Order: sequence, then structure tokens, then C-alpha cells
Amino acid sequence: MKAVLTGRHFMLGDIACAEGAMAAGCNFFGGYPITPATETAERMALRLPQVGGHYIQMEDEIGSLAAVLGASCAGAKAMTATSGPGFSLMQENIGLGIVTETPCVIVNVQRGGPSTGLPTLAGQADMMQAKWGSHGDYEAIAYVPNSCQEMFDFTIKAFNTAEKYRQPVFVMADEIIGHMTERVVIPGPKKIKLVSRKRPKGKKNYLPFKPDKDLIPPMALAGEGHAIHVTGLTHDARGYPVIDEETQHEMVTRLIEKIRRNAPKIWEFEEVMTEDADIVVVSYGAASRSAGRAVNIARKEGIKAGLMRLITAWPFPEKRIKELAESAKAFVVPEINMGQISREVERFASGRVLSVTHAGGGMLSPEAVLQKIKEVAK
Amino acid sequence: MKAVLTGRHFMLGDIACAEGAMAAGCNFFGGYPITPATETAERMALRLPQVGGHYIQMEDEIGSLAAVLGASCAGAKAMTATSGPGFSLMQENIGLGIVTETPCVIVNVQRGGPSTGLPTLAGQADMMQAKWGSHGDYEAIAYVPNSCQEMFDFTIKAFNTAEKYRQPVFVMADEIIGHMTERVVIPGPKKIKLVSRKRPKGKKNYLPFKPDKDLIPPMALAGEGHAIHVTGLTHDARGYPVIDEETQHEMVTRLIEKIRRNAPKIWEFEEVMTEDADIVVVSYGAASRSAGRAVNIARKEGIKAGLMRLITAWPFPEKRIKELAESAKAFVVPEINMGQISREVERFASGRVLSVTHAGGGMLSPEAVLQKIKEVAK
Amino acid sequence: MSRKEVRIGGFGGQGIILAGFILGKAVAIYEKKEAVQTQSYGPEARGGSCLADVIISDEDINYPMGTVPDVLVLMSQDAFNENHDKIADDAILIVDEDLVDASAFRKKNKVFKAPATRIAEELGKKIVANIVMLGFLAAVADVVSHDAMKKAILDSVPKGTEDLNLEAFEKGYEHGKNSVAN
Amino acid sequence: MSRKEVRIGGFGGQGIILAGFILGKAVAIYEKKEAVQTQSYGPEARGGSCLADVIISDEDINYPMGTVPDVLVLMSQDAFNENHDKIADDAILIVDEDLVDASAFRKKNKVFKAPATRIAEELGKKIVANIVMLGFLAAVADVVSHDAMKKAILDSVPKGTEDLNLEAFEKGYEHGKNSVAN
Amino acid sequence: MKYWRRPLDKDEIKTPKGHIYLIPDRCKGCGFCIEFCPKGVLEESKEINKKGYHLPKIADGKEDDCINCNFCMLICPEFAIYTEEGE
Amino acid sequence: MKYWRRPLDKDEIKTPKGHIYLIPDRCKGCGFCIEFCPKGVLEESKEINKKGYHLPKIADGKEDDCINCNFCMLICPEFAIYTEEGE
Amino acid sequence: MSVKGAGDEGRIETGEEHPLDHILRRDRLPHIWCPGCGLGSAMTCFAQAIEGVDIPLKKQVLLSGIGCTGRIAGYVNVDSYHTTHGRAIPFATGLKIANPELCVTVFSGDGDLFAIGGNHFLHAARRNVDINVICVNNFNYGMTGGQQGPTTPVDAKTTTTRYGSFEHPFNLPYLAAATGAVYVSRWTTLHCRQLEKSMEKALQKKGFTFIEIISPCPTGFGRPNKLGEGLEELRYYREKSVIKNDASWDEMDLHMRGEEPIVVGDFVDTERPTYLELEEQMLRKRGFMK
Amino acid sequence: MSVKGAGDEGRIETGEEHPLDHILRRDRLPHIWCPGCGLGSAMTCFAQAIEGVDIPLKKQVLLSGIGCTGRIAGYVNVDSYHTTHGRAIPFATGLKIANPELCVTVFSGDGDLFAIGGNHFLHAARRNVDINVICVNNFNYGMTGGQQGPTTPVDAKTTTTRYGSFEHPFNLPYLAAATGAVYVSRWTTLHCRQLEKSMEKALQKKGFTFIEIISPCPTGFGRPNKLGEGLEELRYYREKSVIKNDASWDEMDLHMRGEEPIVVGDFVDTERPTYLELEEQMLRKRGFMK
Ligand SMILES: Cc1ncc(C[n+]2csc(CCOP(=O)(O)OP(=O)(O)O)c2C)c(N)n1
Ligand SMILES: Cc1ncc(C[n+]2csc(CCOP(=O)(O)OP(=O)(O)O)c2C)c(N)n1
Ligand code: SF4
Ligand code: SF4
Ligand code: SF4
Ligand code: SF4
Repeated sequence: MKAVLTGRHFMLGDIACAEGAMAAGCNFFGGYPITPATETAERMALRLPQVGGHYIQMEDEIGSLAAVLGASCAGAKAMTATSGPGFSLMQENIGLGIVTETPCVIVNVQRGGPSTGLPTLAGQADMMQAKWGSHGDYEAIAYVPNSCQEMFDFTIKAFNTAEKYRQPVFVMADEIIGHMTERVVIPGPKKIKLVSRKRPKGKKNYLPFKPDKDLIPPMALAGEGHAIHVTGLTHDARGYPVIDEETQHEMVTRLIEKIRRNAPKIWEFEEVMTEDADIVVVSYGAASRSAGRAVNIARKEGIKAGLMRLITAWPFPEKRIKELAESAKAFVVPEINMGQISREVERFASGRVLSVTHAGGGMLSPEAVLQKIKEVAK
Repeated sequence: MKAVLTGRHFMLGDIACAEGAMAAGCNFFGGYPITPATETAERMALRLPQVGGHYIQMEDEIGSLAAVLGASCAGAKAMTATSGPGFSLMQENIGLGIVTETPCVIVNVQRGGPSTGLPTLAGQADMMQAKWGSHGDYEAIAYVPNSCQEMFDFTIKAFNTAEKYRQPVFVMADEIIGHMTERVVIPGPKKIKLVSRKRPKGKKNYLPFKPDKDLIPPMALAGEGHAIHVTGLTHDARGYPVIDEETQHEMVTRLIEKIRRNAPKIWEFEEVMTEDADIVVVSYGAASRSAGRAVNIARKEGIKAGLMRLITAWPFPEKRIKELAESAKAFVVPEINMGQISREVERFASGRVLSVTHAGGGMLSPEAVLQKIKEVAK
Repeated sequence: MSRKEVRIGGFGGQGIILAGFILGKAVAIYEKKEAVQTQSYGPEARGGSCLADVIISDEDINYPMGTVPDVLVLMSQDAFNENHDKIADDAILIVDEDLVDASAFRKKNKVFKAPATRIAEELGKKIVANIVMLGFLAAVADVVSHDAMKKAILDSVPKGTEDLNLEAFEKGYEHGKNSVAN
Repeated sequence: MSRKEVRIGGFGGQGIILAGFILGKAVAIYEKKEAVQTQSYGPEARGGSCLADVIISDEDINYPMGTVPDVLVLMSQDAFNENHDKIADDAILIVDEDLVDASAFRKKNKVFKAPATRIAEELGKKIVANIVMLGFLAAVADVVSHDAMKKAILDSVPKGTEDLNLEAFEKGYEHGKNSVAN
Repeated sequence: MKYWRRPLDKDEIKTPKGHIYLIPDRCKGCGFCIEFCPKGVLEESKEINKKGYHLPKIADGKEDDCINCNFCMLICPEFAIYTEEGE
Repeated sequence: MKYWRRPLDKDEIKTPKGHIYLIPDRCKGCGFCIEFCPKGVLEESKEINKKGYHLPKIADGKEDDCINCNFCMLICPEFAIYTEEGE
Repeated sequence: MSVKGAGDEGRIETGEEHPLDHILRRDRLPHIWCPGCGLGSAMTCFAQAIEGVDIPLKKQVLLSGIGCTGRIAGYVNVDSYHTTHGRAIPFATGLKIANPELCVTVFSGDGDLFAIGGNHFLHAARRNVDINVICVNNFNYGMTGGQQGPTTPVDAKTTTTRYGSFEHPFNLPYLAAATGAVYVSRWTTLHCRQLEKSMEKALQKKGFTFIEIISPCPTGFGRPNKLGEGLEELRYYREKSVIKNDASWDEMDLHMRGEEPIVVGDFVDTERPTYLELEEQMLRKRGFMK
Repeated sequence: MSVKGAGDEGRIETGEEHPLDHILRRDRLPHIWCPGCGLGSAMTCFAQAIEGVDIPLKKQVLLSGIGCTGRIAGYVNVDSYHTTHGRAIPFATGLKIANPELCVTVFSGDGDLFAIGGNHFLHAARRNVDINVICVNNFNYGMTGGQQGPTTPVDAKTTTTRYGSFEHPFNLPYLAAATGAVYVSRWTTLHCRQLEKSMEKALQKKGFTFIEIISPCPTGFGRPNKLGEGLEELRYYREKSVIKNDASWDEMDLHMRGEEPIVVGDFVDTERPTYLELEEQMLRKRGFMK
């Protein structure tokens, strides 16, 4: 069986995500079933053995992410998929992944929360958690697909970005997209651009955590003879723990700058009719499909509305928001939560941001978005 | 032995926290040791048996918080204390506590992160995690003590607020305060105001999750004959799971409004020389002691600086920030992290907020704060 | 036709979701149109109520959720009770006549009664009632071609069951054509 | 005296932190002043280097961390090496003469050599060297009264060891007074 | 009148008679009661309930055979069938 | 020259001689080597190292008693003591 | 209700109220479990057991984690807590210690208790906390759609072991015994009477007790593994079950295929001071009376 | 170096390089452990063992969680991963499966492996993942300052059991055996030779192996429990240890007081297909060759 199922498919979002991983060269999945992400795991369990990869069902999500990080340290392109409760459990090891700079992909097919909440119904309320869920300071990278095709495409992006920047990368999907079936077009393997982590050149003077100019250190794998030491403690370029303020400063600021400085290369968004927009709707994932519809209707009704649709929620494309804020009268931010990304927008356009909220359990309606647009259009 | 050690003491911050809990009537501690919060646990292990309470050392932090919630459901005033890694592990059950409206106190003596980081050194980088660490939407309540006396006082506040609003409440301390020793004055038991959760009046028509006007439902304990059902699933007033959008809307908005509407009663802060301040320094916890020093020096040098010191970081006293923003030229926000609460300030005073950051591992210096004050004073 | 919504309802175990999937696939892969399929069900693993919505459109489908169905296919009484009155004025309604008593239906819409379960039982496999229904649907509702549907069925059913399923489809189609003719 | 900083340095196991605690307590509880005690140590459970800082002030102590000590008490060579040159110009330095070779000290500050470990050994308990040091400190540095210190020691040492500790304190105090006199 | 809770394996009991009751809408037709009735009292009927499940019925000639052993009640996963002491 | 790795309990070995080495700054004076040397070769000296720990020394009259059994090396928690085959 | 082709002969008289209805949250029936699922039988036995023992219903507390089995806590009409996945045991531990008068039972699935929750089981058993743990083992994760779990037999098909499971499953009674449970037994849902008795025993016994219930899950395990519907699974139990209280640990391994027996019985019944007893003992020893 | 009152008689010749220095991260010595701590001895044995077996050092991977023991991964000069508290085993599982050529050892403390990490131990043993787990049991949490852990004997004093511990401790070999480890042994740090041999055996054996090392922790356990310094703890081991390979599980309980023996030995040595072997077996059966 092939890793890349080139062709046109009518495919469940969750499965498209798995196929994206396959196409990205994923060869290890460590997971624990949870609605509504289970189908991704099940697909990986079917597919990985077909290409010599490994699917292991771990005892819980903590173990899943630990196994994923371990596999990545041995050279695998590794991933896991979960939903809110599992994502919460993964937070500690997300920090480990950040600090040890271990590439991997974590898919969160968001459902209604908090707690067990609505296992089978949608939410988008883990967006801030993706940024702030683990203790300590770090920068997150999170893709937000809004179609089955994007479940495929963005999973590949997530792998590439993880490998490039050496850190865990999130795909923050939601139950609507994960459990929806649409056409997914999978290109030929050669058409899929893949990125692999930087590797040390030669053994001499290799310091496992000494970054190149781009702030990213080349990564040695277990078993290559570098006798590396990797720790979750604050560490120096050699990887050795050093428990002091200076080393902490150096390590934490580098890890953060690694993403911040490269943010303009990482962040992605899509704009529709924003050039002359008085009202910019900022949305993402499932909600952005309602937002799109609302913007279309608003335009038909003569309101100058535009859509800025996030492809990455993190890093948040703040620069673009600032630019848009120069001409836009107001921002409307529809999301299936009680106002999360809207807070980010507020930071750069305060006083002019209207949140369209939804507690979860279903799709945010285009009408609700339209109403808010009309409200501010007055 | 007495629960309240009335008198003047020279006491470690962590121990003052434990004594605060004792004074608040805490009779159950479920914990797992972790630097720099261990001393709180050790003190509780010593003290609780003296008054007929129970200390149990659980197998991990997940179990600790689960046990604390269980104990609270049986009527105990229950708490746990941890630091970053343990706080990350508790996130899932924090959501359970929120959704089941189970009062308890969670102390986080923050250390340097992310990951294992700097176990013995300070950080304040879990502040946003306290708000966003668990999946789904909810409002957090978090106290931020800046002295040993406040470790005592705010722990009592935390218990009272937890009982009043029926939700887990955080004490977000830091290693500096936790491992510092200062005078702590413990008043007589009668001088300590204690609040206990609302209880159902009679059995008839009691619906365990039907709120009173204040949005808080009276709480029945296990073993009282109400045959209640408590679940982390989205549930109705009866406590029964109902997996739909409407129930979700009702439950989540009530839980959020329960805190938002009462926020002006919950949030607390202290102001020094802000009346005429051009520059308002917003700070909390250990960092606020540097901030205080910097403000004093600035005033001496003729700069109109003032200090707004948070007592609760969550709910964030946004109203007051808005008011201050009307007259202040700029805000300076020093914290031992890479800029967390400063983002909240930005939402209400965008463009005029300067962050003073510190990656952790020590105290933020008054000079750094002063320098920023001077920078904006120009 | 710019946007049409088909809703198929029944209970878990009847293959409702598969039916929706096949319809969507027929449209999205074998016709030059767009399709999105979504679903909803209760907490039960089996036996609970279950809905599949398929949106079919000539253009990109932005909003993917079903709103007011243009075609409503119902294979259980529960599904009928909960869905029959939330339909467009010119919608058509198809019910499995052995499973659904549609006498409560008060609107003016055209109602087709398909003996899907009966036909399936005649074929020896009650489980293919959903495919019979798809045949019926292809015949009476103007949303998908016979050909595209056939291809999608062949793609989607387990190996070894193709003939049975095609027969079920054709039987349903035939019945549908007759119903329209009548 | 508005703010004075005392730094006590040594290695884990010498009772450095306890010494700092007692000093702080003496000031904060038994005198009408403010005191804050902080500490720092390495990752070792024992034998690592270890510092206790006590800030003493007539006013509220805002900034609680030690900056430049006014009194530096050193009980190990490592502590000496790392700390001896980070002191105020008018600071005094006290070293345990058996444990610290202070010959590398180049500044003009007053240096006291206390035979704390030796006195403690004479008392039969090496472990009370820290208390001897406190006595010495009370005598030579103007930060705390003899009385307050005595009370704080009585409060803080394990039951049954009060006499030994008081003796250690007095011995140290005596030695200190003599040193000042000289 | 909780006959059904009587200690059933007490020695002195000799072939008591049982009366069977069914709450038809609860039954999911699993067949457990039919298969495991020690006296073979039950069999599947053609009758189906609201949800379309075939209900159990009393087999021909077995009308008086129920010994009120209560096993159908215990094993029925749906709280659909139970017995009471007959006369 | 890894003498120290020789299989030590081989039968043919007869009372080999050992030469002991110490890396003084590593020693923490735990006394393990002294207590558990099967030949009682070591004893505590008055000599202390930088950190103030008392080092082991060779006991009076035991200068030639080391049989290079290597146990001191194995049990020393500080990688401070080891032996080589003597001549 | 449509009644087709059925006369009245043999029709069973319609009951109004099931004798256990007062122990159930009747307003929540029918439950969500599949036709032929064994969970309902297990719940009936439990309802019988809490009726049967001499402990007031209002002192009974039932807890569960998440899963099909986990839903039991929502159907029995006593104080009940449906916690997070895997965390019912530590929740129960806190509850019991805070109010020792309560009779506390955790009723949950094998995945909940032994996959994600395994550690809590170990530690509660070790501490001998006075709670009862009842585990329904259906060899898979039912709730999430039939994936492999820590009890899935080697070679079995699940939605995540499409080529056959390649993990050795747990032997739960052995694990419970090794960690210190004072009472350990196993029954299938066919052994209703024994199961009910075991439950009564557990409810009354001091200390940490463990009952494993082997249960059909036609949806997640029976059908994918050619064991068929619930009824067929029960027939399989009837055929293969052997009651053997003194079975060796090895014999207790479950293969669920071929000629291998399903060994059931009461495997451990012993005494050890409970957590609270030992706490009291120590505190007394150190001069504290509570 | 100040040398007081010492002549040169008997002075040991100063060594330049310890024969194991090339296996250590020499630049990180001295290590952080207390004087008299057994961890250094355990590490020496391990260093000897990885030298002794016929596996290239570059294929050796050492992992640990957090704790005093957990620091070992930072001192041995092979690829080493100091993970999060309790998570070394699942991390190692991923690593081993992703690259089966590696020889993977988890070396950590009893708290790390059996308090917070207990569940991962169970599951890795059950799966028979081909990794080695070496646990230093010092009866407390050393790193955080001597609190009670899951191995603390009843009545023992720790900083969180000031009135004596009232929890039953684990019997680790029993637990390992019940969950499926193919090799299980226990030694004290005094049994250096046997320990080294056990380690060599474990490194070479296929499947999940487990070694428990009883070690002195004067700071956290010895002194508070009147067992004294490291040396005295070792003397205690010398007096009480009994080598008994066929000991019953009960005999293996550790009380660390009174006349109770410390039973050590090789308790389990058996064969079972490993996780990867069983995976291959299943895939072959279903027609996949890898
Ligand atoms: C943290 C977390 N991870 C995963 C899940 C998804 N989940 C719900 S139930 C379940 C397994 C249930 O299996 P089992 O305990 O055997 O119960 P059964 O459904 O088979 O009765 C899983 C994985 C969850 N709810 N929470
Ligand atoms: C999630 C988390 N909780 C708690 C800690 C604190 N902690 C570090 S090591 C340790 C226990 C170590 O005990 P053990 O494994 O027995 O090792 P020892 O130090 O005794 O060798 C604890 C509780 C942590 N680092 N992370
Ligand atoms: S056991 Fe219950 S559910 Fe099953 S057939 Fe009999 S009455 Fe119906
Ligand atoms: S090698 Fe053996 S005999 Fe020689 S000193 Fe060391 S322990 Fe003693
Ligand atoms: S999936 Fe299995 S366990 Fe769950 S209700 Fe259905 S049969 Fe029962
Ligand atoms: S605390 Fe115990 S385990 Fe840790 S280094 Fe010291 S003696 Fe060793």
C-alpha cells in the first residue's frame, strides 16, 4: 500500500487528517481514542502498518505524547490526535516538547467543553489553551483547518513546520470539520513538499542546543553516537542542566524568539474582500464557513464587509490586524466559544471588536454573524 | 492542637499558606510533593491530624485534585498545593471542578518553566494558564499574594471565595514568596471571617444545579439523601447529562456569568499614588515588590508614577484599568514572565502598555522597572 | 439548482450515515458538483436516532450544515416524528412504509412511500434497505444521476457484496421510477 | 539604620538557613523592626552551597532580595570565594576561621575571624557552629540585640537542645565582644 | 410486597409458582430471558414494540411452568421483565 | 589497559595484587570502601579534601594486601577510588 | 405500538413498575446501551445487591469514570458521581476519607479503570482504601467505538487492531491481588446470582474489594470477533466458564477464543487494616486520639 | 587543598582517570548526590554493565524521569533523556519502537516509576516492550526532601508522615511479575557484583526487564528513621539481606525494621514474545511483510 493515496476522494475530515499525516511521512502514531478524534487514530492504525510504520495505542494521552516525543527523538515523524480532555492531559509533555525542541504534531479535534462536556458535538474553545495550556512561557504554532481538504493540507503543513522549527505543532480542528465528509484531492507524492529537521553536520564540536543563525539547533537522534543529553530542565547549549537565571534567560528567550522572529514566515491567513472593508470579520475553522456566508450576504446588502480567515491561529498574525485596523471601522470575530481569539484582536484594535460567541454544541449561525455585521455597519 | 495559631510568627510563605488553610477550616489535603510547594504539603501533613483532618499523599497531581474534589463533595474544605508541572497535570480535573461546581483551593507556587525548568527558582509564567489551562470556556479566580502575610490571608480568601461561588479557586504564589520568611500575624479565630457553601433548604423540589438569583445553586453533599447525580458532561438543572446545544448554552453561560456578574465583588487590588499618576505600574506577587520600590524611586525623581497592585489576577479588574487609562499616559507591567498579564492590560489600553519581562529564575529588578518608567516618562 | 439539501434519518445500525456518504460521494466524485455530508446522532452506540445531511451544490459550499431539507428520507418513526415538519415547501418526503407511519403528516409536500425494508428482506438482507432507499431517491429526487450513484455504491460497499448492493439499488430505482410515473 | 542586609553563606548541612531564620525572627518578632529572610542553594540535598539573606529595616521592606550585604558571614571556602567581593564598602565580614582561608580578601573592610566550628566542637556538637556564629554576629554587628536573639534561639531549636544552643550562643557572643574590644 | 427479593434458594421452598410481567417498551429483544430461563418458559414472539424489537412471550404449554426463580429479571439488561410469586 | 575489567572470579586467578588509586577531590568520605573491602585494606585518614571530607588511606601493615578484587571501585558512589593490577 | 401478525396467545402481562424501579433513575430509562449489551444485567445485579445489604441507600455512593459502563452512575438512584475518564478511584478515595460513613463503590469499564486509570487502581488497592471497585470487562473501549484496550486478547480485531491485537492483555484478578485488594472475584454477566452475592460481599467487606465482570459487547467486541450478538456471547460464556476459586493466576488469563476456559470465582478473600484504620493506629501510637 | 594533621603514611596514590570516566560525563562530576547516597554505587554498576555487554555504547540509550535517581541519565555518557516526572517509560516505548536497534534502559526512582509513573510501568510490562527498567528504591522521595512514597514502609517517618506512615507499600517484584515482566530481580547497592550481572542480563535479554535496587538515602530515609548514615544503612543491608531466588511473593515484602529480612535475588526469568515480535507475527498472519 502507498503512503500517499493520490486521487480524488470523498473523505471524512478526521480521515483526511490521517491521510495528510501519511503523505507528510508520518511513521509513528501514539494515541488514545477520544471522540471526535478517534477516526484519525483508527485510520492510522489501519494505514501505518501498510507502510512499515507503527501505531501504538498508549494507556492514556500523557503516555501518548511521551511516546510521540520518544519516537521523534529516535527520528520518527510522529503524531497524536485527541480532543479537549486529552489535550488537557498532554499539557505537561507539550512543555517538554517545547523545551527539548522535539518536532511532532498534535491534532485536537475540538468538542464542546469544559470537562467531558459534549463529546460528540463541536466547540472551538481550546484555542487559548493551545497557547497557554502548559506552564511557563512559550510560543505556540497552531493550524485551524476549515474543510476536509485542509485537514489533509494543514496536517502536512503542521509536520513541515514542526520539523523546521523543532517544536510540537498543533492542528486545532473541530468536531464539525472532523466529522464532515467532503471532496479531498490528494496530489502525487512528488507534488507534496516535505521538510525534514536540520541535522548536525559531522560530530566535531556539535552542541545539541547551540542554535544556528535562525535560532534553530540541528537535531541529533538517539543512536547516532553524539552521546547527547536532553532534559526538561533549563539547560545550556551542551544540553546540560544549569539552574540559574542567566541560562534560563538565554534558553527561554531563544525558544520564544525562534518563533516570534520567524512568525511572519509561519503565520498564514486568507482574505476575502478586505481591501475596502469597513468591517473585517476575523474567523477560523468551522465558524469561518458561517462567517464567509455572512460576509457574502452583507456585501449583497451593500455593507462593505470582508473576511480575514486564519490559517494559523498561533502565531497570531497581529501585524495584519494592525494594518487592517488602520482602515476598518470594526472587527467582528465569530468563534464557537465565548470569545477567545477575539481577545487577541482586541489587543490590536481595542474598543472596536465585536465578538460573536457560541457556547458550543453546534455550528455558529451565519445569521448571528450577519446581525453583528449589521449592528456595527449602522 | 489548635487550628488557628493566633499570634505573631516569623514564618515561611509556604507554611503561612498552610496555616491560612487551617484557619479557613480546611480539613482535607490531597497532594503530591513538588518544589517549591512541598513545604505547604508537609505542614498540612503535620497539622491536619492534630485537628482530626486528613492529609493524603496521592500518587500524582491528577489523583490529588480528584481526591480533593471527592472530599469536597463529601463536605470537606479541601485543598491541594503544587507548582507548574503539577498544575499542568491538574488541568483536566480543574475543568471537572468548574463544571460540577465543586469548591476547593489549588495553590500554585510558581517556579521557572516551561517543563521541569528551574525547580528551585521563581517564575510567574503560569498566570495565563490559570485562566486558559483547561479545555473549554470558563472563568478563573486567582489570588496573587506578595508577602507571607498574604500567603496566610489570601488562602483564607481563596477558601471563602471557593465556597461562595462553588468553584476551584487558585492561589498563584511564586517561589520567592513561598520560600521567603517574614512576620505573619494570625488573628484570633473569631476575627477570621469564614464563608461556607450554600446548602439546599429541605429536600422538596431540590434540583442540584438550579441556581438561585445569584446564579449559584445550593450544594447537596454525598450521603444526605438527595440522590444527586453529578457529571462532567453538559447537564441540566437536575444534574442529568443532556448532550445538546441548548443545555450547553445554558450551562456554560451560567457558569461564566456566575463569575463575570460577580466580578466586581471578587476582584481586588490595591493602589498607591495612582490618583495623579501619568504612569501606572500594574504588577502582582513577588514582582510587585520590585515595582513598589521602582515607583517610590520614580516619585522621588519627580515622575508621577503610581502602582496598581493586583490581589486577584482573575477576574482581572478591567474596569479599573479602563478608568485609569482615561488619565494615565502609559502602563508599565512588570512580571516574572515574558508578558502575560500585560496582554490583559493591553486589551483595555492598547498601544500604551510597556511590558517589563523576566524569563524567570530570580527576582525582577526594581531598576528594570524604573528604567521603563523613565522611558515612558520622557 | 444551486443548493439542495438531502436529509436521511433513521436509527443507528440502519446504515443511514453510509447512505449519506454514498450520495455525497456520487455527487462530489462522479458528478461535477460539490457535496458536503454531515451527521448527527445520540449518545447510543446502536439503536439511537441518527441523521445524515448531504448538501449538494453547483458552487463551493460555504455553510456546510443542513438547514431546511429539500429532500427528506426517513427510515424510522422517531426520525419522522422529529423531522417531518422542518422541510422546505417544495421539498419531497420519502419514507420507508414499513417503518414509518406518515399519517401525521399535514403539509402539502409530495410524499413517497418506499417499501425499502421489504425489498431488502426479499433480497435476503435487511441491512441493504438503505441502498434500496438510495435507488428510490435517485429515481424520484432530482439530485443525483443513476450512474454516479452506482459508481459510488461500488466504491463504498464491502468487497463481495457489490452484486447484492447493486441489485438493491436497481430495485429501489425501479420502484422509484414507477412511483413517479404513477 | 534604615535597611541592612546580612548574608550568611556556607554549605548544606551547616544550618545556614536556620541561622538566617533565627536572626530574622529575632528582629521581626522580638524587636520593633521588619525582617525578611530569603535563601538560595544548589540542586544538592546536602553539601551544596547555600546562602541565607536577612534584610532588616525600620520600615516596611518592599524589595525583599539581598543586594549588597552590610554584614557577610561565611562558613565555607566556596561561600567565601563566591561572595567576598560583592559587599558594601562599610560592610563587615565574619568568617569561620577553621573553614575559610580569607587571605584572598583584598578590600578594606573589617574582617572578623570567628572560631565558631572550634567552639562548637569544644561544646561537643559541631552542628551548633551556626549558633556560635550568631552569637558572634550579635556581638560585632549592630543589627540585633543580644536579648532578641536569645529569645529567637529558644523558640527555634529542637526541644531538649536549648541549653546547648544558648551556651553556644553566649560563647560566640563573648568571643565577638572580645574581638570588637581588641 | 417485594416477593421478588425472597431468598430464592432456601431449601424449604418447593416449586413455587411465578407470574411474569413485561414492560414492553423497555425490551430490546436481546433474547437473554428466553435463552436462560431454566424452565424454558419463554420464546420469541412475532410482536414488536415501538422500537421494532421482538418481545418475549410465554411458550406454548409453558403457561404454568414459571417457578419464580427470578433469573429473567436478573439477567434482563433493560429492566423489562420481572416475576412475582403466583398463587 | 583495562585490567580492571578482567573477569575477576575466574578460577585460575590466585591472589593477584592490586594497586589502589584515589581521586581525592571526588571523595565524599562515605566510608563504603573502608567498611566493605574484603581484605580490610583501607581505613579513614585524618586528611580532608577541599570539601572537608575525610579521605580513605591504606591501613598500617596492609600495604600489600589488596587483591585487586575491585569491590571498592564498584561500591564507591563517587568514582573516586579504583585499583589496577599490581606487579 | 404496531403489532404485526401476533395473536394474544402467550403474551406476557404488561407490568407497571419493575421491582427495582425505585433504585433506578426511572426518568432516564431506557438507557443508552446497545441491545444485547451486558451492562444492564450487571446493573440489575448491583441494584439487587444494594437493596440486599443492610446499608441505607442514602449512604450508598456510586462513582464512575467515562465509558459505556461509566454511564451506570447515571442510572442508579443514589448519590452518584460521573467523574473524568479514569479518575473515579481517586475521587472516591477523597470522598470516602472525608466521610467514612459512606459506602463507596466505583463501577466502571476496563479501559477507564485499567488503561488511563490503572495507576489509581494500584494505589487505592495498595492503601487498602475502603472502597469497592467493580469493573466491567468487555475487552474493548465500547463508548468510543470499539478500540483495543488493555484487556483485548491477542489477535482480536478491534477498530484499532485491524490486523489483530498484538498486545498481551492484563490479568485483572492477578493485578488486584498483587497490589493488595482484600477481596477479588470474577463473574460473567451470566452468573447473575453469584455476581449479586459477590457484590453484597464487597459492599459489606472492609477494605479495597475488586470484582471483574465479563460482559458481552456485541457492538465493539462480539461482532468484530465473530462471537456474535450478546446472546451468542452469553452462550459462549455458558460453554466456557469454569468456577474455580483456587485457580492459579495463569489459569485466569482470558483468551476468549478456542478451547480456553473462562475461569471465574472468588479468588481472594483476606483481611488487612484499611487506610483509615492504619491512620488511626499510627495517630494513637503517637498520642493523637481523634 | 588543606591537609591537616595528616602525614603521608598510607596515603593512596592519586589517580588521574577513573577507569569508568569514559562512560561518564566527566565534566559534570562531582554529581549532586549526598555523601553516603547509594545512587553512585548503582551508577557504577550500570556503567560497568554497559561496558561489559556486547552492545556498542552508541546504541545504548538511557532515560529517566525526575528525582535524585533521575539525574543518572545526566551523568552517563550515552544518549540520554531526562524526561518529565514519571514519563520515562512511555517516552522509551516510543523511542524503542521507532528504532528497534537501540538498547533502551529506563533508570529512575521508586517515586518516579511507581507513584506518578505507575501506570506506564504496568502497561509497558504488559506489552512486553523490549526495554529495561531499573528502579532505585530508597523508600522516599529524595529529590523533594524526603516525603512518603509508595514504597515507604508502614510506620516510617518522612516529612509528610510525621506520625508514621499509614500506607501499605508496594511489593515491586510482585507487581512486575503480575504485569508480565520477563526478568525480575532485586539487589541492594551492597550487592554490587550481583547487581552488575543482573544489569548485564537485563541489557541482553529481550523483553521487559525489571531490577529493583535497594539503596541508602541517609538524608531522606536513613536519618529520619534512625537507620543512620549511608554506611549504617549498608551495614543494615549486610545483616538483613538474604538471597533467595525462589522466594514467595509475601517474603519479598520490605519492612526495613526489626528482624524482617531483605530478600534479594533473581525472581523471574522467563520468555514471552515482545511487543514488536507480536506485531510482526500478527502482520505476517494478515499478509503484511515489513
Ligand atoms: C481524557 C480522556 N481520554 C479519552 C476519553 C474518551 N473515552 C471515553 S470512554 C473511553 C473508553 C471506555 O472504555 P471502557 O472503560 O472499557 O468502557 P466501555 O465503554 O467499554 O464500557 C475513552 C477512551 C475521555 N473521555 N477522556
Ligand atoms: C509533575 C511533577 N510532580 C512532582 C514533581 C516533583 N518531584 C520531583 S522528583 C519527585 C520524587 C522523586 O522520588 P523518587 O522517584 O523516589 O526519586 P529519588 O529522588 O528518591 O531518587 C517529585 C515528587 C515533578 N518534578 N513533577
Ligand atoms: S431479557 Fe429483557 S430486553 Fe432481553 S428480550 Fe428479555 S425482556 Fe427483552
Ligand atoms: S580492590 Fe578489593 S581488596 Fe583492594 S582495596 Fe579495593 S576492595 Fe579492598
Ligand atoms: S458499545 Fe458495547 S459496552 Fe457500549 S453499550 Fe454497546 S454493547 Fe454495551
Ligand atoms: S536525598 Fe537521598 S537519594 Fe537524594 S542524593 Fe541525598 S541520599 Fe541520595
